[in-house]
Amino acid sequence: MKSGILGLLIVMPFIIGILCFFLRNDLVRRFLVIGNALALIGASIALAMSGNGSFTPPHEGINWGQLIAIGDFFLLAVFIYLGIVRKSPLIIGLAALQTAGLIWLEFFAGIHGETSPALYGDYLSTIMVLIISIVGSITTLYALPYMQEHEHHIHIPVSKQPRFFMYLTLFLGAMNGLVLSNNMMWMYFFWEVTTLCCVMLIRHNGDEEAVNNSYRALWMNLIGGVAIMGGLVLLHIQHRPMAFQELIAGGRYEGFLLLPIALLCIGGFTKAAQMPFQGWLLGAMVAPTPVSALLHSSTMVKAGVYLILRLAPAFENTFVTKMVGIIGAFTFVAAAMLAINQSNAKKVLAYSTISNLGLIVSCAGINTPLAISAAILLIIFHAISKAMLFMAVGVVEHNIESRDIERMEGLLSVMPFTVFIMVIGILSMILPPFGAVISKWVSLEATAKMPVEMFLLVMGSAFTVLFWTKWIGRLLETTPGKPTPKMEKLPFFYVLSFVFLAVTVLVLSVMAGPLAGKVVAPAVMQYYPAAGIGQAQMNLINDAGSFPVLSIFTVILLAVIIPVLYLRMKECPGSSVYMCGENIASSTGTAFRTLKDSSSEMQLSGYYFDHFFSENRHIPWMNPVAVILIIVLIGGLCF
Amino acid sequence: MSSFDTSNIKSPWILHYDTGSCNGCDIEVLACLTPLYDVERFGILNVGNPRHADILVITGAANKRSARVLRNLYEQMPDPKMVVAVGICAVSGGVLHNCYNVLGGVDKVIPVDVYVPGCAARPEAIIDGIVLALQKIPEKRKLLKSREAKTA
Amino acid sequence: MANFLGAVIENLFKKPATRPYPFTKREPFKDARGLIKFDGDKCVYCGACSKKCPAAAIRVERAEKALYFEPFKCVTCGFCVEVCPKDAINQEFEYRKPDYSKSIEKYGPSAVPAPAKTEAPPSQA
Amino acid sequence: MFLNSGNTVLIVFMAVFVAPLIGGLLMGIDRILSARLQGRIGPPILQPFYDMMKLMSKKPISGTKIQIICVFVYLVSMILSLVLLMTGQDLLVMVLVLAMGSIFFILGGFSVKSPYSNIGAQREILQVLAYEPLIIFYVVAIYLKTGSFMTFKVFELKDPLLYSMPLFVVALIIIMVIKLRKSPFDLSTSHHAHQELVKGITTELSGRHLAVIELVHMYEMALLMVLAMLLFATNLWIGLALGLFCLFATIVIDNITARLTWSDMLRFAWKIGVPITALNLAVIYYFSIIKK
Amino acid sequence: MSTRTVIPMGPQHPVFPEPLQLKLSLKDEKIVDVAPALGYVHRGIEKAAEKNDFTQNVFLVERICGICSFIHAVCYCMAIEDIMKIELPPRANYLRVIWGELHRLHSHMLWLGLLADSFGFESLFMKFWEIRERILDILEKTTGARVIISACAIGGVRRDISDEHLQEILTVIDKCEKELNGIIPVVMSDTTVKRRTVGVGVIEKEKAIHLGIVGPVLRASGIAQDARMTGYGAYKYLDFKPVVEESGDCYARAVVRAKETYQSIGLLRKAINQLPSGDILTKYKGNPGKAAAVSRVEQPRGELIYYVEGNGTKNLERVRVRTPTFSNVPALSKMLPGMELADAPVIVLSIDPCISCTER
Amino acid sequence: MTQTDTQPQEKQFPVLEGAENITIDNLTARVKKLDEEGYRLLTATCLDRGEKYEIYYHFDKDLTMLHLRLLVNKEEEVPSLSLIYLCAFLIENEMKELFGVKFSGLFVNYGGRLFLGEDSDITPMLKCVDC
Repeated sequence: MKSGILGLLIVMPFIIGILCFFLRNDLVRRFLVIGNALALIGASIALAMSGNGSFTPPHEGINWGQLIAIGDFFLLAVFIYLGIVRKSPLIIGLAALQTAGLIWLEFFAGIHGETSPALYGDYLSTIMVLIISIVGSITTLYALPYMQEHEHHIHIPVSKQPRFFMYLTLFLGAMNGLVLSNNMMWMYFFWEVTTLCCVMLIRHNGDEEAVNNSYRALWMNLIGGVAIMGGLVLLHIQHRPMAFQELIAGGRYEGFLLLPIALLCIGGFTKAAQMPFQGWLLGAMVAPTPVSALLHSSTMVKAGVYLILRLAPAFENTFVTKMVGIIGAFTFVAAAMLAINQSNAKKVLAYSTISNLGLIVSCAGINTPLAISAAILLIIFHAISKAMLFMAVGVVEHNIESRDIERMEGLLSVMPFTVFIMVIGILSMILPPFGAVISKWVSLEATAKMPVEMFLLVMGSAFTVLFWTKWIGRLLETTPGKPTPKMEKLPFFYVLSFVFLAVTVLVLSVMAGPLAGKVVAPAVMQYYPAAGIGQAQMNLINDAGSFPVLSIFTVILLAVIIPVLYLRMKECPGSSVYMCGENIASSTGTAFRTLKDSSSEMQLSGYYFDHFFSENRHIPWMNPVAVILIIVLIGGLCF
Repeated sequence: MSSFDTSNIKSPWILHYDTGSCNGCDIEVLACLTPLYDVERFGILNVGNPRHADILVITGAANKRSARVLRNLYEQMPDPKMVVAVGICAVSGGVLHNCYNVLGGVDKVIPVDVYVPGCAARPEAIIDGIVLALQKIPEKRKLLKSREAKTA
Repeated sequence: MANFLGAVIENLFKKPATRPYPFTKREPFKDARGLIKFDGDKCVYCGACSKKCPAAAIRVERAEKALYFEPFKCVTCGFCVEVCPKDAINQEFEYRKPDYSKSIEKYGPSAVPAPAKTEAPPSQA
Repeated sequence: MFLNSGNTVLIVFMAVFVAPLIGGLLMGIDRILSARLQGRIGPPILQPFYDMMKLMSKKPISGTKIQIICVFVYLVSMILSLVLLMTGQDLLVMVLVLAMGSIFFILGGFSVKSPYSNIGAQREILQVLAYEPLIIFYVVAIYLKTGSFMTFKVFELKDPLLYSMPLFVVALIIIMVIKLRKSPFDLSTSHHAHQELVKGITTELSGRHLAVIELVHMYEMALLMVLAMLLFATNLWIGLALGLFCLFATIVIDNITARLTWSDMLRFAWKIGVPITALNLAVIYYFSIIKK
Repeated sequence: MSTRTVIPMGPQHPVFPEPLQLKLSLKDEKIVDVAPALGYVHRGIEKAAEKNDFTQNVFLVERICGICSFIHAVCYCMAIEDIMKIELPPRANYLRVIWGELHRLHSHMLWLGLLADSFGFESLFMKFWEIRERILDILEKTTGARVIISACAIGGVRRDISDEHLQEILTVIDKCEKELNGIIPVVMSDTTVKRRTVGVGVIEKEKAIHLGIVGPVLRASGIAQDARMTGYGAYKYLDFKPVVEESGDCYARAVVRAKETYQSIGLLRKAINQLPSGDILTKYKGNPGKAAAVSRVEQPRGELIYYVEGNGTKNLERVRVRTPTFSNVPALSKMLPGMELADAPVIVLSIDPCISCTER
Repeated sequence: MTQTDTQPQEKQFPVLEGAENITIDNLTARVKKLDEEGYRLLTATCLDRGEKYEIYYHFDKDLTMLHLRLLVNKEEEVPSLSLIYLCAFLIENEMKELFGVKFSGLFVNYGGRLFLGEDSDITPMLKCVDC
């Protein structure tokens, strides 16, 4: 039974991916992707039902460890090949370094992945699998109509969809493998698979920018790979187990013994695009939207935070935990600050992702049961909301041919449904009683005793509100007196994914109490003495406070429904807006008379605070600070 | 009088617009707000936004450009609304009667409820004028209601 | 900031400067230029005032022995008082009160009680 | 829990119905006091109620439907946060709900394509940005003293919070200046004629929709009073006096300063407000965490 | 798609007592471009002055601007007197100076109040206007009207000021001076006020002449130009120097005007002390002949120029009025760009705009 | 109205005392020179002289006024001074609007819609023949 489920979760996507590549038929591919999605969702739910436990794949004549090792070498060879093509000594060097480490481990140190159990599905892994399989599958479904439109838009002669869907499904399998691995060598393999998939997906469009950005993603992630390889080598040198469960159970470590764990965390930082590694994720937005949706919500970046969160019990109350907390909090503020100056919707989303990942990392660094709960809640809610937002932006981009937030002005009257979804997505990031804010509440309560992190968190939250609100403001802007817009026509899979995600985020938010009590709390209690979080009736409670989710939800719902009904009964007379008395009746309704009695169209735009928040002004100090923080992290352990 | 009527009388918010006056009446309207006359005693605020205003206080003889603005402002005021023409220019054009760009009196553009004479109209006269306008409000509200009942 | 703090606190404990206008009215100043009154009996209907009025508020019908005065056109400059050869025009100290409508006053020899409000449209002088 | 105690219904009733009356009266006092500081007599004390009644009776010329919905949500979240505060619930949740109200208010301003409403909304976000950290620090300071985010714990303390958080009185005054939109930070909208943005964020609201905003202001006033009272929870009368003192200080500041720009506001809130509160927070932190 | 905001500011805008439209292009809140639109107050008074009897015109030109009405009348009368070669009695000259300076005094206080209002300093606005009311009262006592005093006539003045009233003027200006001493420092040294005025809307000395600015704005840019120094009326007997500031920003303009209120008070004292007795009006006969005259005086806002040409009839051939604001408006397009939206009201008010003057 | 009406037009109009005559051709050069000497442009006055416009340019330096008198046919274009004195653009726009004077090289052109609206009569300041 279990092996079947795990097979479905990890191996099946690989097979279906390869099938997608070779069976170049639209209908077949469609069938395969839908089947894959259904199977993944089913398997992940089945996994969740079956409870946690370890699993080592049966030998049955296959040496899985060797297979993984071969895979590793193959991947590294691919990276070196890419480096040679690019003529980039950096990439070649980084890949070579890893190869050297791997050769040493495989041939000289003599470990062959015998650590057992190789796979271990605890609560945290199960939650991750659920997110990856459900949100990720929904993204693949969304990609079906999207890629059709996309290829129509960019006019390419031969469809590259087979390749695209291969990597997309591979990605899901690799992610599932990554979060389920107990054996670190296995984890390393899946880690590199996600890197490869990510790089290939970023360069999908094949234009110069895409290729450049894919190489940037490659070398940045290879740094993470090197850090992980370094960590593994060190672990081996220190004669310590190369399995997560044993490492965590091994008790507290001090000083030099923490170094491998710190290196693994740095690997996590690169994947989670923490500063100074944020560049690759920003560059990744050149890829088609489903890729962004996937990278930012359920896969790739989540691998990074997962790794840190997984290791968190191992570095509780140490120097590492302090630094991880600060690095995360710093990223949280810095990315939120940079997002303010962006008008490119995808870039705003990217910075917001970086920022949120920073918060999750920071929570992992705070490393109290409550903070870990906050981190897990955030991973869940962020995945759903972000996927929704990216998908909506993708649809909008196809419709208005732009990702510029300024171009989305008044979009409500053109694409009411998509905008509605987008607004729900954004509100779910910033407003109570939605999940992301509940998580933020938990994290704030968790940090209350940590002044530095708390300060950074408060500032970051304020910036977050600023850039999101600005964005919704642009979307909702309407001219009074215009008739109520009709819903736009969208492909079935779009509507399906939108509605599914929107309903999920709503339901999970309402159910935040049970979610925290029944799902998150056990995951925390597995490694910590207490859950830190609980539920009373439908409310979320912790030691310090309580969040009356249901009552707030009810009241807010009423506050929306009552005026809606009132407005339905009473049609409000539309009229022109106030423009100092010089408004004129025009087709747009927003023109005013000005000099020479001519009419001039009023223009409104959001604020971008070039002077305060521009990248040019802040990146030059933010990146060095982040590098210094990481150096301090390593240095503090070495000396 | 209903309590709504009372509140309408006790809280008149004014919007001042100059349609081409010499400034004399404008500064007298402003002077009404200052400590010596302090019309806030009667709840009067100068709101500067037609959407919030109850009483439109107009100074100046209305030329063609400002007539257009005046119409817009008047339309953007919510009912019941009152118009007070302050100063001889706004009442009838006065000394500007033979200027080529003057329409001569605000009542050529929008209906005026109270005429406040004077060149420039004294703050006392302006207060008197607003009080006169307020006295007319219950009547206006009644008229408005009956009109609404008819259209419904 | 401190500069003004004293001033506002002083204001707080001082009697407000406000004149309680509609409740207590100030006596108008002597020689204030207020509303214009005509004396229909003294007037010889020469039309001097009408010619000099900068606001064209006075119309004199010599034949009719009538003087039409539009108080809502009058700018109370007092020029008519200056030019009147017979001292038939009197400027009072009180200002003219606001009204719902623009009235016209007609003056004539005392046979006609003056001032009388008429609705006769003024000729476009 | 605290909610189930017998007088909860009474407290909720107070929060929903009595609080706006008190808030309105305070607004009336505010206006009279402002007038007196300017050497005027000022309006009757019930003026805010007259204003609201009048606005209720007027025929609204609406902006957009979304704005009206937003205004209602603003009202409801303001009431909700007051209820949360007065029933002794989680302070941080209260702050988040309060922020939600402000965000909806801002969205309302954005939702109508009108120049001044839009710029007012942009500035309102900046105002939220300026005071939000201060409120959260206030809440965190209370947490450090009581060990809980629940408001009712404040009432279980022996010593009033004021003794250990004196600098937060300054923070409260800054919050009040910004929240009540008083000079020097009356940037987004102002009750009196506004010189830059006409009526800023409320420009397009009229009639009863504007009355809702007035009502929100009344609740807001009451909420700020209750927040101030927390500083002296052992004797609520002294707490109230403290709140009134803050209000008075706010009004005086309103009358002795010119309006500054939004960048000045951010600078002031972050370079003066935040360090002051952070200093107080650090002292509390030292004594309550490190020393123990 | 530009990320610019293009909005109208005015004609109806609470900060402008008079209608004027600025079409502002903003980036965030920074003004990048500005286009002033006029014409909301244009009446055509120059043409009406050709249609009127030249004696009626005294009342007409007064109503070009209600704040400095008397000074308009003085300038017009000076031009007519020049054409008709009328010599004024000395007392009339002094009385013109007294009323003129009273006008300057109330106008400057009004302006200081409006400036305070433009940056939202409500109580300061109230205070200035409270003091200003004293001047209006004394104007009403001496001439019979508060704002448009109609005291000037061709050949002199229409009313005399009694000794009793002269004494009252002295006591009133003493009182005003005392009260101003309390609040002028607020304008000059208050932190928040300086924050809003220093370095805002700068016009450098070199640019000043080409931008054509006049009056206090010009003096604030470091050029000592005051038409009163030509010595018209009784100014030649009153020794004084123009107030000059160097920095050319809104703060300098405020300081110039603040100092000028004191200067006016000083001039009033001197004029009242030196006031000769005698006639107040020179009688004249006939109509202005075929001649042209240019007269100029200093208004509170700057120099005012009249060109009057007679044609031998009671009507005039041409009356041309060049008002100070008309000269100052072009400078707005140089002052505003680069400033914040919040500075726009302050900058516009810093030139003390009198749109009714500008457009006539 | 009076007996002067019958006399030929040219000689009828008075000339401002001390005004310096100038033509279209040397206007710009003269004004440039004045600018170098530090004169301020006060204003310009336009008069309708039947067939011609008479334009006075008033300058000032140290409280001494200097007037330039320009007589120009109504069809002729007058060079704009707005490139020498920026402030001239408003004065010239006003003349253009109220009198119909044609200017070349106007810095900011309000197109005859500075003061008057689109529904107003044009050039209202010209002496009208019928009235």
